[in-house]
Amino acid sequence: MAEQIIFYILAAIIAVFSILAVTSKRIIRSATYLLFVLLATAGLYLLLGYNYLFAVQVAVYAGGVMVLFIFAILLTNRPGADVKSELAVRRVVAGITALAGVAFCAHIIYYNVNKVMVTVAQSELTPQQIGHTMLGTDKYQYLMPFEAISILLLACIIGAIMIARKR
Amino acid sequence: MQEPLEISNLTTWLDTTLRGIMPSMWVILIECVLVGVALLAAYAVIALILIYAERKITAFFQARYGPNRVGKYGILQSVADMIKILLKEIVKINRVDRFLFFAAPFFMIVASMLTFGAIPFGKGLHAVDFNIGVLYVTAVSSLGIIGVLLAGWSSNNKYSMIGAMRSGAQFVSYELSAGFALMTIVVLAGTMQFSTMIEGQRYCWNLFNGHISSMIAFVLYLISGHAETNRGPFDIPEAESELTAGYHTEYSGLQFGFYYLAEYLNMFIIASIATTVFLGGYMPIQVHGWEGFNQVMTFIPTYVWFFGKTAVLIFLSLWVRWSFPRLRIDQLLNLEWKYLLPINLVNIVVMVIIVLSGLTLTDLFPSLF
Amino acid sequence: MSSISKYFSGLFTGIKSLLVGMSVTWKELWTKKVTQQYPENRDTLVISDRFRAELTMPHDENNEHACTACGICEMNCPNGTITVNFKMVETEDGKKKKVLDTYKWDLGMCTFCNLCVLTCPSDAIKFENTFENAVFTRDKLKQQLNHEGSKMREKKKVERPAAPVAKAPVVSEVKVETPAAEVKPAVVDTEVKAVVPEVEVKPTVVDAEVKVELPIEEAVKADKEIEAESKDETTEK
Amino acid sequence: MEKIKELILSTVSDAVIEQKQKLTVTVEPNKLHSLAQALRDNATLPFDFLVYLIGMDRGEELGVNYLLASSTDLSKEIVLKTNTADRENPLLYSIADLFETAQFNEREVYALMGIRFINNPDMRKFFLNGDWVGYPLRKDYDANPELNPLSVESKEIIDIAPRIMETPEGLIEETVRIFNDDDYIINIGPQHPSTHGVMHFRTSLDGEIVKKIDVHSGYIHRGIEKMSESMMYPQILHLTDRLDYLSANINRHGLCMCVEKASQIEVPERAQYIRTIMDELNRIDSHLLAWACQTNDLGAITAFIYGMREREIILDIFEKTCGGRLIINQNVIGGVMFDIYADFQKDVKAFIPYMREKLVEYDRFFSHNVIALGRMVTIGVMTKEAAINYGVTGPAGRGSGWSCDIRKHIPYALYDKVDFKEVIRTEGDSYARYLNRLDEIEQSLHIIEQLIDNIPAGDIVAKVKPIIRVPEGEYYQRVEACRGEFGVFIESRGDKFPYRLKFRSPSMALVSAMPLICQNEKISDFIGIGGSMDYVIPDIDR
Repeated sequence: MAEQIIFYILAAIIAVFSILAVTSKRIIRSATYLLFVLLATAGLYLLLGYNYLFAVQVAVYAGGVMVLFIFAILLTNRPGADVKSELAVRRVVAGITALAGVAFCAHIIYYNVNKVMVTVAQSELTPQQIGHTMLGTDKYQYLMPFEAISILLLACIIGAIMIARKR
Repeated sequence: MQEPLEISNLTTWLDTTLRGIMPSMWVILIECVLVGVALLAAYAVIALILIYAERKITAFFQARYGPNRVGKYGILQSVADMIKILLKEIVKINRVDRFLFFAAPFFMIVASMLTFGAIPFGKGLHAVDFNIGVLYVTAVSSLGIIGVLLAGWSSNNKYSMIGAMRSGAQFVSYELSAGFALMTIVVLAGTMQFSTMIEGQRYCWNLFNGHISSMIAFVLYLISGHAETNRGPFDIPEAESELTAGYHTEYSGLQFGFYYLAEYLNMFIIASIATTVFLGGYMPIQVHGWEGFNQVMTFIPTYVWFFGKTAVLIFLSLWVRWSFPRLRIDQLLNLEWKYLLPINLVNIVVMVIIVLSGLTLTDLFPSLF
Repeated sequence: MSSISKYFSGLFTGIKSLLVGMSVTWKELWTKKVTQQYPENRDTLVISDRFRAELTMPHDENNEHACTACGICEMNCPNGTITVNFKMVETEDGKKKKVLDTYKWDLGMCTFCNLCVLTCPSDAIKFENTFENAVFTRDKLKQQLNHEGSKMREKKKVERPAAPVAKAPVVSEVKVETPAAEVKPAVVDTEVKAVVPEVEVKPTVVDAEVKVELPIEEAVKADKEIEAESKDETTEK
Repeated sequence: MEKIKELILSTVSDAVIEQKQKLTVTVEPNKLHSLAQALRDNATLPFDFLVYLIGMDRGEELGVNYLLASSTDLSKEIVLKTNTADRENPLLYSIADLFETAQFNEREVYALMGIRFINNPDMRKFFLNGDWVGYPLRKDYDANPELNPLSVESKEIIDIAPRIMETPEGLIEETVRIFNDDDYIINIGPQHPSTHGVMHFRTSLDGEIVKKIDVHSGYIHRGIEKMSESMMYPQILHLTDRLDYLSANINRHGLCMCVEKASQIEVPERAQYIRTIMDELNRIDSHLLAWACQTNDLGAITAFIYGMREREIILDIFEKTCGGRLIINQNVIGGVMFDIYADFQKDVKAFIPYMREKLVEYDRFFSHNVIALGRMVTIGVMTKEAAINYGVTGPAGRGSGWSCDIRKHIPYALYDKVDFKEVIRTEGDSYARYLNRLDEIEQSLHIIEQLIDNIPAGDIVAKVKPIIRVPEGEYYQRVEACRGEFGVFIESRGDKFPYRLKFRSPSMALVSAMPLICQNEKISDFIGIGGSMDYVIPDIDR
């Protein structure tokens, strides 16, 4: 009961702030709204008992949004001042596209919701388990993707350094 | 009961009585509210005490007396300040981004409150005991920086803006070091949960258990934690002599009060996490085999141990703060990226080796611990 | 290699310098504090005798002062702090004589340069070290220095024969009605002055010379006007 | 000096050379620049230090006096004079390209005397707003307050500088912009914790790096020079204390000496001793405050209070001696106002070892601190040439390796009788200036030590007429104030008021060098450099 109430609150927050994030004309406000969305998502994880995922969500995305802020501050002069409204035609087209997307997703969710329902295991995952899964080589363990991502990130860091040094 | 002065006695008694007279759902609700109120009250009271302590200790470092007019030895000074701050007008600033301007202090205060909730103040004085406690604390406390950035941006003030940019750079850097230092100890303790971590330090603090590596991690954590609280010599986002008040230049009244409160609480949080992770938290000093001694030590309530250890670290932080000049931004980043981070990375590897090859004190001298 | 050793030596000397700095603050933590606890230490507070806090006109037990209303202090004051109002009184032998009516001093304008005291030919005014001058309104900073019903001391003229207007100062009738009660504050005044140190060596040269130049009083009057003009100018800013 | 005369005549044949108090050369406005250049570039004895630049209202004519000194020997001085009869639109030639220090001084002359300088790249009024009506230091200035009403509205800052440039086609009046459109400009001041007063630096930044600084001053300009023209000499004295209030006694000493020399008043020996001791105490007091403020600017608030604590002891000695703590009113024309008190020697002698002990503590606490070193070493480097060119004297000038101590070059009071070292460092950075101050405290202690036991008995003040009339002429007296060379210029027409009085303020030179040495430093270092230069604003805003 209580959990359901909290879920609906979080869901509402996610919905409202998602819309605000894409409609706001000020980049830094958009970033803030996005942050709210991410935090509410983290709240959902907490609700499900995924503590680790919650903490990672907050740490990574709060940190990520912070970087967004910095870029926003660095890159914009007077935020939102120069943004022009789109043409009416374009707006309509965009609206239809968005609605089509929503309908598509709704369709999939509606027809598959019963199948997914049962598969969620409601047991507490310890950090140890997560760690072993991350760095294990068995079935349903993720050493390969983990390492692949780390190499990708390393490449990104080197790339960033190269770009920074060019200046 | 062995420890008559523990507050946990009271809480258990309260819990059992409540459960006796009403259904468990109501009990949980009431207990949630009680815990929340207690945490909020503790938050405010600790901040007030810290503010007083800092002013007094600072004064003594500076060959002054500090506040000594309001109440005996000025003990009511911070209460008076609090009342003043509550009554002060919130000045309206022209052309600010109002929503963000008002939201910013809340980020700050909410982040520090969320972290505050996870701190084990004593046996049974632990609101939430996550199995990922260390990670949680690191994650949640990083939200505070958003408050600083937003404040700096939305204030429509160039000093604030520079302060915000500086704090962004500073926070990104030092969060790394603080995290790595904590992870070093996680490697040693084998857990991220505060309660088990404290239990594991019954006879040997983590600070000593991993000897060299732990001590380095301790110092690194203190330095980077100190930097995260934006206090001198790392107070470059505020930098009084350069940016007047940095990111909170434009704030007044209660909004400024939030920043003020959060700054002190962050200092407390950093000290208490260091206490919990390195100095055995609320665990009394116990020596293996000395039963009489242990008995006496256990008689002192755990929360006294906790606050005592934390106070020592806070004093250390004040001592550092009032001894050094402020770093410049490039010195600050140099310190992090050229000194703290490499040392940290090496240190974490050393710690892994120590743990794996059984070189920790508890492994070397199992009879002592 | 050298860069590596530099890195570590830099690290260690840096840490050492920081620890030395901290040892200094640690020592200072326990040193005696020197802050004055002002209202509490009022009884023991020593204010230098020469401290210039308030201009006063010493009155003796007969409620008499030494001011001849010559106006030299007023002329010398760079800020127009002093206003000497005098009136002409006819003496017994029929001569007209200047007597001090009111001696006004505005603390708020005073820069405590001591010129008035230095140039006073009859030592009628002096600075006291009573430093607690805080008041709530600016008006209260404007003080009248001569006491109600006071008059000029006549004995003085023997010691200082050249005191300019003191040619035949006989007690004028106007002030005889001074009530006895008025005398009391004057007594208190002199007691305070008993504290004045013997070390105080006042350069007496200046007033010795004043006598010579005094006839130019009229000329100086004109100067005063010029001064007044310049004062206007500065106060506007 | 004969060679110099030859040089002058060979450069400008119609120059009028007179031997007054100083060698005085009067030239036509258009010849001045070439003469100044010849003197500056003179190889054997370069006159490359512009001591003062004074706008003069000579009655019919407006003019400017320049005092050039040689940086190698400060006692070698030449006064240059030039005049223009045009009172409506007076134009003279700028020497700002030869002596950078002339830049601000010429702007000051424009604001107060209305003379504009051809070829000065930035001819805005210094001290005054551009829309000020009238030129205050002119004798015919209309001080009617209605002309310049007090405004409580904030005024827009206009970053556009008018100037008059000389081109082959003739003179052209044009305007230049101080900043670009996309500059990120931040105001350091007028209210800012680290400007040491009401100073205003318009600073354009590139991230954290200072690109350009534009100095605005005059927020507390009190027109002391104008006020002095209607005050008798003893009355002016109390204003000198209010210029650079931290070297109040030394400033006053300067004015007293100027008048004493002009009217040939012999100062008693005892007074000389007291003056010298008080000057040195004042210097220690000022350097302590400078040290304290610099550490505070660098963020070490604790050090600030230590400095203030030691300073308090000196202030107590001042208070007991002459009844003032900051504005001490000690010197009068002909001597000193108050004799020393009974325990003076005892107090001072107790202070000397105490201060030495504290200097060691300062060293331990701050001078070797790794953070402090990073904030000061190689930061804000000023070369010796720049120091001379900008007229930066005092500890800052000596930090750049320029021997510019007036006490050594032109000894006054008892400085030729005592043994002390002129502290010179060649690095020219903040740290050199910082250490110079601490070393100068030590030297001052040494001077006091030599004098304190030998104060002779006697008068403390010479016999002086109550109304002092300075004989007709122009007089200039230089003293070594805490921040550099302080000078008093008096033009007397035999009256009891000066006809024109001008103070050479060391702080103005210090501030004029700020844009140069802060360029490309971080904003934090800009504050730190300001602390190391240690300017005092009321000294600039006379």
